[in-house]
Amino acid sequence: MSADGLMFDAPVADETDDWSGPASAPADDGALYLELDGWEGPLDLLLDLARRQKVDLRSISILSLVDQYLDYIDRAEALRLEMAADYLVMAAWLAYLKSSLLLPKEEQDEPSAEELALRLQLRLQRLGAMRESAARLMARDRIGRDVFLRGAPEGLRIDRKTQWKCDWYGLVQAYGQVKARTAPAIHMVRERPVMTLESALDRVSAMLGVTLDWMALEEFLPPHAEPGLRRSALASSFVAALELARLGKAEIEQEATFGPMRLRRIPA
Amino acid sequence: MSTRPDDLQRALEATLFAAEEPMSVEALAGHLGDAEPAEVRAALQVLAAHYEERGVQLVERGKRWHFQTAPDCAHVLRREREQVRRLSRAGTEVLAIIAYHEPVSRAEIESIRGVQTSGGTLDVLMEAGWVRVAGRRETPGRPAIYATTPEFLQHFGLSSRRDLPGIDELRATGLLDPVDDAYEAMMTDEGEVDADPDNSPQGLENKKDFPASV
Amino acid sequence: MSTRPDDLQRALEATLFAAEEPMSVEALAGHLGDAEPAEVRAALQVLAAHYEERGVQLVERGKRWHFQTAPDCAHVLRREREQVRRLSRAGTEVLAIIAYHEPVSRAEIESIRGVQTSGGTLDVLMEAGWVRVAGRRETPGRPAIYATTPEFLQHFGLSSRRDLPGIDELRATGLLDPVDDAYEAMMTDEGEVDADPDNSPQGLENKKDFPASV
Repeated sequence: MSADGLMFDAPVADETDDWSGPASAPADDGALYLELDGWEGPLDLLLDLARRQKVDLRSISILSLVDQYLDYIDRAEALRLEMAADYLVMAAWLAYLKSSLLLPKEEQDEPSAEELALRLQLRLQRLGAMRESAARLMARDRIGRDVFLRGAPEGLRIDRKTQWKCDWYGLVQAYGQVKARTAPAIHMVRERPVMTLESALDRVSAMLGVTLDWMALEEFLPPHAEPGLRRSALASSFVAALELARLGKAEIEQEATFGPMRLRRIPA
Repeated sequence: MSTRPDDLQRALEATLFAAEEPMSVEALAGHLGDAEPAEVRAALQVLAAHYEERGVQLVERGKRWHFQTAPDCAHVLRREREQVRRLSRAGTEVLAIIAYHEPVSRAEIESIRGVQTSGGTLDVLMEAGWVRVAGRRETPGRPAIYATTPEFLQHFGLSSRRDLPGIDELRATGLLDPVDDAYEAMMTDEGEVDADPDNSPQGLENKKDFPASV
Repeated sequence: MSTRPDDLQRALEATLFAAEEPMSVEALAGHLGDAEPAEVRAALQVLAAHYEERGVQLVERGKRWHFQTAPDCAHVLRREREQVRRLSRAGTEVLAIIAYHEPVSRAEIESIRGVQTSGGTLDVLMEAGWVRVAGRRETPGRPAIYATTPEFLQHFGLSSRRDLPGIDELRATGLLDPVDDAYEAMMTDEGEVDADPDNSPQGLENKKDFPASV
């Protein structure tokens, strides 16, 4: 085998028992099996044919390789074997390549036949390199075939243990909240400053007695009351005004909805 | 003491290493084809001596040989990994109730908390080593009663349960603040705890908390 | 060469003997608790040297360490333990292409082989645990790209991909470069020899290049 690993004169098939397919068939007499099932496509068949030239892939004769391929396909066809389209397409392309190679250079199309031939050669080299690498890889000391792992390893075990975390404050606070949450609830209404209906009645009647003019309802409210008391007084004074109107002691006037409400005494 | 092993010794090492079961001298000799049992026995002795001081040893048990890890290395086969986890809200409450009221039955805990308590919560507290079953209440059904352990006092830095603050002290420090605020704070807390998928037992209980305590 | 192993060495021996999977230096250091990775690495080197001449060896494969029987003891073990997976020819070639070119897309594999690769071939390699999808190529269609796994290195006894047989030569001779690049390189090299300007390579000619390039 050459230093750059491109020669295939050493039979690859001997290197590994993992290798199946045509490469493992006796290859010395050049008698190929006339079937295509064994090849991984036309390039694989070409590579196999190239290997039979027993020269470095860089110095194979593309022309004779083409001849061999076409001859092989002819014979396979003569045997009426089922031909995969890929192989026939390759045959047609190689026939074209061959005719181009035989033409004088100036009559060739672009790309030149030499370029196509060189590219084909490069491809064969790459596939050849991978084929050989695959064989060398399979021949390594493989686990389960050449080297073995421990038959009955004890195994490593990791026991996870939880360390619970809780601090004193959390504990005491939780208890406080349980107690607070479940303590019997006592509802107490806060004492609020209010003006009762009675005192509003007294206050409104008394103030109505002073004048016969219309007075706005707000004027009946205690002037310096804090807001809470003022709202209570407003409500009570309103009800007082209605009550006085019902008793015929006062009349009420409102010019617009939500407008100011005024009242005045009805003289007895 | 260690010289380069000969071929028989190396073959025995490889065979016993790869074997799935201990092997007798006869089985080994048969396996190796042309080896005499006496030679095999001698080679095994040499190997056993070589491995004596190593982390792996070659031992004979009931006339069959195998490799095993050295007894003093057994701890490397089983490792404990500790994981710190915050006790859930429900767990904390149950622990507090046991601490303040022990010994206490599960039904009593539930009546104090106002919610059902999942068995998982008590399990966690017992696993943590803070709570133990302290006997059975001599009432119908003989329910188990729970109490705290010395580890509980130690963990919380208490010399005795009397060190726990009384109700009056709790009130003074605001820990008995109006129910609404505390309840709201609790719900916020629970939300965080629920996010932990490992907390599912407590998580389920949290759901129960809602209707029971409204 | 063999002195009494220290505690770390013994613990590592025991751990790797007992382990069901190869272990990285970090995993070993973590398992042993308070060991420094650098110390672990040094101890592993000492152990590997000790076992080098024995029937069982300590090897590093893809940054993970394990014990295995010595390759030259294969003959005593092989007879009853033929358990290695047989790969088809397509499988071996695809595996080699992935290993030497990784990461590589299916189209790239096919352009080297000149034939379509059946989905089953890649499946077999992935099922064996030797190949995995290593992401997607950021080109139109975003094809999946494939690479080998640590199990691949382990199975084929490679410390790293640099150990692949002949990879340096293949790289040096350009045999791992695509045909287009190789062709271009040749044209540049031979510029003086072949002065024909018509020979300048054009990337688009690929399609004409070869009928089987799928």
